[in-house]
Amino acid sequence: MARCCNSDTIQLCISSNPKYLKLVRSVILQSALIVGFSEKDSRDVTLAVDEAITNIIKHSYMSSYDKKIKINVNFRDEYLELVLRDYGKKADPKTIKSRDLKDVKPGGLGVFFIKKIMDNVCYDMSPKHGTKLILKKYFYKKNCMDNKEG
Amino acid sequence: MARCCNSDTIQLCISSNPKYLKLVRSVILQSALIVGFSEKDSRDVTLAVDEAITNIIKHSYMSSYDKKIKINVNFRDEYLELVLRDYGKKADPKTIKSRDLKDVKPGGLGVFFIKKIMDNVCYDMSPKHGTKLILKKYFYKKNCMDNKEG
Amino acid sequence: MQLHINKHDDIVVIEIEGEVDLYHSPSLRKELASQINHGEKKVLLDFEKVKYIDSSGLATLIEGLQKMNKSKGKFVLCGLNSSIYDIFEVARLDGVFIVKNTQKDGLDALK
Amino acid sequence: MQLHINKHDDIVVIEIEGEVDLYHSPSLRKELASQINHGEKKVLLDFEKVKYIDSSGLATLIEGLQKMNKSKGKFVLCGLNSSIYDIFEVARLDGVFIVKNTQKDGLDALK
Ligand SMILES: Nc1ncnc2c1ncn2[C@@H]1O[C@H](COP(=O)(O)OP(=O)(O)O)[C@@H](O)[C@H]1O
Ligand SMILES: Nc1ncnc2c1ncn2[C@@H]1O[C@H](COP(=O)(O)OP(=O)(O)O)[C@@H](O)[C@H]1O
Repeated sequence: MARCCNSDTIQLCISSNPKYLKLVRSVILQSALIVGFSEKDSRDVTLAVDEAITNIIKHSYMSSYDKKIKINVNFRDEYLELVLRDYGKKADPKTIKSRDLKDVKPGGLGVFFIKKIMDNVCYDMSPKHGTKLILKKYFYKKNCMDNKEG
Repeated sequence: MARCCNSDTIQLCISSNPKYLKLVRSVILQSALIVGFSEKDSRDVTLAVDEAITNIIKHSYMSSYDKKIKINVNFRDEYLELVLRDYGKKADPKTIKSRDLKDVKPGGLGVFFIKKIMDNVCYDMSPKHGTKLILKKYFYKKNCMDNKEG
Repeated sequence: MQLHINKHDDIVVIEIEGEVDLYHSPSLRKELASQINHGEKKVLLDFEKVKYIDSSGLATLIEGLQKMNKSKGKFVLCGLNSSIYDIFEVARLDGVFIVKNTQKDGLDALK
Repeated sequence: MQLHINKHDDIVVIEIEGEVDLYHSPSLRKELASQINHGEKKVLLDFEKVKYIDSSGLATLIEGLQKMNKSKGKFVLCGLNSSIYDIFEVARLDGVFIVKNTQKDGLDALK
């Protein structure tokens, strides 16, 4: 993988309107490609972020479309880090989980994709308002998936 | 043109590295399409912003790649507004002009494209540090091009 | 996302074009519900021109399938490109839906 | 951006793929300079797979053309799609370069 950059950051700030999802996806796809992920991995990371933003819109902001979402793309030496910040309702961490895949029903796949795709998923509830979701994907898989959560 | 949104803003912050140009272009293209510009107009606006960022990198930051560029995309009722903020060397406004098209030579076309494409181009030198470049493109052309500069 | 709807005898073919995400899935959901409520028993969804789908899109499809099963109809998908099919597979939905290669295969399966 | 370089007798064909902007034009500039310095007199630039060009790309081409003119060589472009051609036209460069439709037309013009 041809990586080209030192620690560097892109920031994107949007309102919680689903019409911006495509724009967010193109930023994330480009970022993943710039940093040297394959087309497939880049598409996967894009899906994970799309799912996370979708959840912020639906669950943190209960589908109100004029709230603020900040997205930081951090190019680190060993991984790509996406930090999604919202200022909405905090979730009970226990409720943030995917459904059993065998129990087919509409919904409940977003968290599944996020955890499946990303190497590290952390919902940081410590901010006074809202949540900071930190997603990491490593460039080279670690041997022992010691940083795999969920 | 199907416009869909009230006043709304997207913010993007990058470092002054040409490798991010493609990412910026995809944000601008999506924004112009979201707001209802045609494919052709959206491509044009994208070119104008690309040229403006290119100039910031080359002229304001003299090709150093780790400086900050802020891009605000403002969805207004009658126009799309792009505000590009840098913190580099201020230009003498008199030097910001395109070359005579008949005098063919490498360079000197960026400002030409920006002014050709956008309805309103304002280099605001009033900030203490750096420049604020404000670009506007109206959804419906005004009769008397009273807001056409340059 | 755009929906192009055609009828082949008693089969409703819905060609989806573009990206099926949280922004666009409501209009797909509405279309599916209206076809099923209208009494249609055979629906073919053609994914040939779908570039992207996320879990909102999948949820919409599962809802459509379950509605269709309730009304004893048949619901078939076709034309999924490999990256779209991947997503179905990862979510173990490849066995839940009837998935055919081409629109022709899809029509045959519904005849 | 990628450059694919082939030789057809004494004609160097450079197929450009991708986007020619400030990030990528330096490598095109380098390639053109090296071909011309190397003594090549006939260069065909194929734009078939170029999706985007900005003024840095145009500057690079003008530089190449002027270098080539100095060394009494010939510099031809081909395969520009309509949105790329638009940009040449707006900048009044359509008359400055020799522009052909297909690679074959370009080769013929250089023979
Ligand atoms: N950003 C969030 N804020 C609050 N709750 C969340 C958030 N993301 C996920 N959840 C919780 O996790 C559950 C599973 O999410 P998901 O797998 O995306 O399925 P769905 O959104 O379709 O219910 C949600 O139903 C919700 O309770
Ligand atoms: N952001 C900027 N800061 C300082 N000077 C600028 C800036 N943008 C343009 N200029 C001035 O305007 C001139 C014309 O710009 P342009 O048409 O883009 O051509 P080029 O960059 O190839 O010289 C530049 O040479 C420069 O002197």
